[in-house]
Amino acid sequence: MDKTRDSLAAAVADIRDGMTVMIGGFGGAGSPIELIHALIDHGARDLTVINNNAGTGHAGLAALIEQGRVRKMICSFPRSANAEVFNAAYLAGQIELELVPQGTLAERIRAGGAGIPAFYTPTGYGTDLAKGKPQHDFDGRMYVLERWLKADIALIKAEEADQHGNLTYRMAARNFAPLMAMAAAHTIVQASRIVPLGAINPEHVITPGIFVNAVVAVPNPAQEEVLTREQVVYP
Amino acid sequence: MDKTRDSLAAAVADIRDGMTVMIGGFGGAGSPIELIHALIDHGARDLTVINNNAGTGHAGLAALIEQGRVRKMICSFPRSANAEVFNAAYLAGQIELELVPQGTLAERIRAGGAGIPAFYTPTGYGTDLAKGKPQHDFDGRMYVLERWLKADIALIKAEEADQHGNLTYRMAARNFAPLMAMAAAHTIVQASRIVPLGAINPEHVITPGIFVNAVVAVPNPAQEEVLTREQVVYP
Amino acid sequence: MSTLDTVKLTSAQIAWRAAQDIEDGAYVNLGIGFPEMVARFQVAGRRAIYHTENGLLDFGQAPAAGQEDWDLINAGKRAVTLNPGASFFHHADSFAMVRGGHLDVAILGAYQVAQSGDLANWSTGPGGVPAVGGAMDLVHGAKRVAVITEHTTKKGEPKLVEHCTLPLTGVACVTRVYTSLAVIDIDAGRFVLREKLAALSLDDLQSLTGAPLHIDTPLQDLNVPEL
Amino acid sequence: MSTLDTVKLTSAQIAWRAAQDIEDGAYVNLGIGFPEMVARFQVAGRRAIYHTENGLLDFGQAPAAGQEDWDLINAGKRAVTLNPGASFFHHADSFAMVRGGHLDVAILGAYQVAQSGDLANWSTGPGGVPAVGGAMDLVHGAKRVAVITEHTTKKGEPKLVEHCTLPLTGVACVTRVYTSLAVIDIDAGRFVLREKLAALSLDDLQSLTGAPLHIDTPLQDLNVPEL
Repeated sequence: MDKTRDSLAAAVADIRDGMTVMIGGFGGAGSPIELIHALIDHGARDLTVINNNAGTGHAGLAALIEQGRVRKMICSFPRSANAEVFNAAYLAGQIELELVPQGTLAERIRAGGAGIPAFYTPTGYGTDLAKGKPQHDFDGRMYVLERWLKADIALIKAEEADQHGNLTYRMAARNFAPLMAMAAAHTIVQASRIVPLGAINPEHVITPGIFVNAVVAVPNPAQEEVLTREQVVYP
Repeated sequence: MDKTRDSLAAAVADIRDGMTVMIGGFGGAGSPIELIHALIDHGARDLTVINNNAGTGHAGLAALIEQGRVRKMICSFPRSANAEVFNAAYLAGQIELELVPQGTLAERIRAGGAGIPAFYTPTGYGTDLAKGKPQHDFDGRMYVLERWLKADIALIKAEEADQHGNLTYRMAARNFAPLMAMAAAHTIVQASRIVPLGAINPEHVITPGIFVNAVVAVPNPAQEEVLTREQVVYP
Repeated sequence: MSTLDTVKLTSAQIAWRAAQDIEDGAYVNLGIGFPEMVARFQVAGRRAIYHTENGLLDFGQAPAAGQEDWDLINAGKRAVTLNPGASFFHHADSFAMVRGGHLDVAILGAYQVAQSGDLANWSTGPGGVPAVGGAMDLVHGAKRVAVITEHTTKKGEPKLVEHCTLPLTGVACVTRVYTSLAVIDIDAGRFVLREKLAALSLDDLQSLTGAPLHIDTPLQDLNVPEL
Repeated sequence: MSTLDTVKLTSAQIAWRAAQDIEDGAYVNLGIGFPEMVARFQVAGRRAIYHTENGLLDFGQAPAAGQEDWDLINAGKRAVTLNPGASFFHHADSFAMVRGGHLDVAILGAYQVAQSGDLANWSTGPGGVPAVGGAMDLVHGAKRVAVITEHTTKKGEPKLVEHCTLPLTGVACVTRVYTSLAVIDIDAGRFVLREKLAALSLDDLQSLTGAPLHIDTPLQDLNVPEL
């Protein structure tokens, strides 16, 4: 019943080629840099990656793309500042892109975690991003049917974790992480601090351990925004 | 921008006959007894009430029903121990009942708050409670289409509140309250403690103030389970 | 069958048997009433984490009488306590755990279980006040949905049947049934007998069961301690 | 129209004008880029609460240079600070606030706005790397969706049009447009002029607008301070 792992390498050991991997984070906040680098070292390829963005600079998710490991990105906003790696790969036809409105992306992931195979949303109705999707009138307004998103793996950056995988986050680094932890078959967490069972107030747990499979301590995690500004290149 | 109200009577003053009222709580935990009693005193009738249960004893929700104010209950489990008031009203044909599986009830309320007019769920498929509802096959499994639930009013019991309506709850008294606060046009909160703005850690806010319209202090709130055991009758 | 009452398992023994199949680290929901008894028999050295629909994970046993805090209850409205590692969450998150398939095991009571895995456990039909609670969600939630039940009704009628005649809770959802006489899996629309009381012949068991019992693997004795 | 550049509002002035319509206590989402400027001009004595898609309510101004915490950013990935009363939440809750109609106002930029209220602000068409972010959600979320924009493109083409020719962000969603020349409401599929710069004739304004301007109420001057 102890979900802690001794190393990043051990935590990502079961990721296989062709898997779908959700990666927490919005911009640099919440991006699990050390887990992504462990995944690069591990070598899995042909991955489908779900993240709000598509990485910046040359570390973290951008490095995973630069190493040619990502077949397809599902995201809402790949065209960030300093997203040259994704941009180049996309324009060269080396990576597939499924563009999803941000709120629909969040809700599809939540639906995946909550056992809701499909839901109607007003978002995207009448736009190119709703083309080919079923539409329905409810109470005189039109909605688009969206499907759940699930993943084989979620890589998550947390602030505190206990050995059962109960998690807290740090400020706006929370973003997609609680949803992805729900929607992945196997959720791997890097936590700045591993605390004793019971040390997290039950009222303050954001992700209950039921959604978490493996936890590894990364005491002073890198931050994507800082790495990008410092022009860090991985590996 | 100060959402605090001076009295329970002021907090419930705008509730009108015929409204739909969501009332937080699961069993006795989280039932906003003082707000319900203020609603009884206020006099609104012909209400549709959404709650997991249908009250126990002769105080709180049971008293509201006993006073003949509730036209219809939407709930998952009216037949609790000590639910004689609802049982009698129902068997006498004096109150309408829409029975909803508990998880579907929670999800329909969340959908109402999240702008999702309808969603598919496996729950209830093939049962009497899905009769007449659209069904759909996703990936070889059958699901039932369920509609959102919204309300005019939510009555919520919180532990801490600040003047912007940021809320925390007490243990399992949380249950439906955060969802109902989202799904009602006007959310009225009784809080055991009103604390200064900024006193609730932003990481620990459970219901952000955007979902709250009015807050009234009720320092030592009654608990339905205790009232029922003590055979308290209201009014 | 006059000896049935003397050989059949007590409720506690049925609960004990079900508890043996709960793995270390499992996330478990026990239905209201009889299934709650399973928690008493957690196997030594294993740590299961109990989920309750009303927004609480990892609750512990009941507090001493007089020590109840009625804001700390389970779905059966009984007072509980917290284990280290407990967490609170709202109802939508609680049923996301259920419907999203995050529970390892749900153990429920039953009026009837059909050989298809259909379960009827929420209504005995028209009349009275209906109530459903979380049962219809739970049967579509857990990775493994098990039932604990007397093998027959008080009148001696089979509870394991070809087709449920009572209103369904869920379709094709139950995978194992622990009864007062046997342990039976549901596989491909058939009741597959895994264990039965040694004191009971296969013919006797079949006569108390409303649909054919199949045997795929060497049949085990259902051995349960005195409790 | 050579004088247009001398009379038209600056970006700051457009933002100022939009800020005048934000009520005390309003929950507001400002789109990435130009709309973020509106927060600078909050009317004295009013307290708006700013929402950002990445899970933060009631953030404050940017920290001093060197004081940034990059885990505390807004949707534009700029470092922000917290006001007393702030809260964090995950992305599904954040877009529940949006989609569920809990925001009072969303103020967005635009490539084109049609008289129907259709908005195009996410894509200039095929080519390059597409990106949508939260724009398509925001246009269906807030009780009031406003646009701030130059009245024409840099080439002098109308941005207020009969029908959008660029890919849509949303259908019939915009209700008010604050431009460098005027304040225009969208009502029943028409542009309804509310305020215009006094230095500009109605004919000149119409010639810079791609669909008819209607006048329902006494026309006001668009008065904005030097900023």
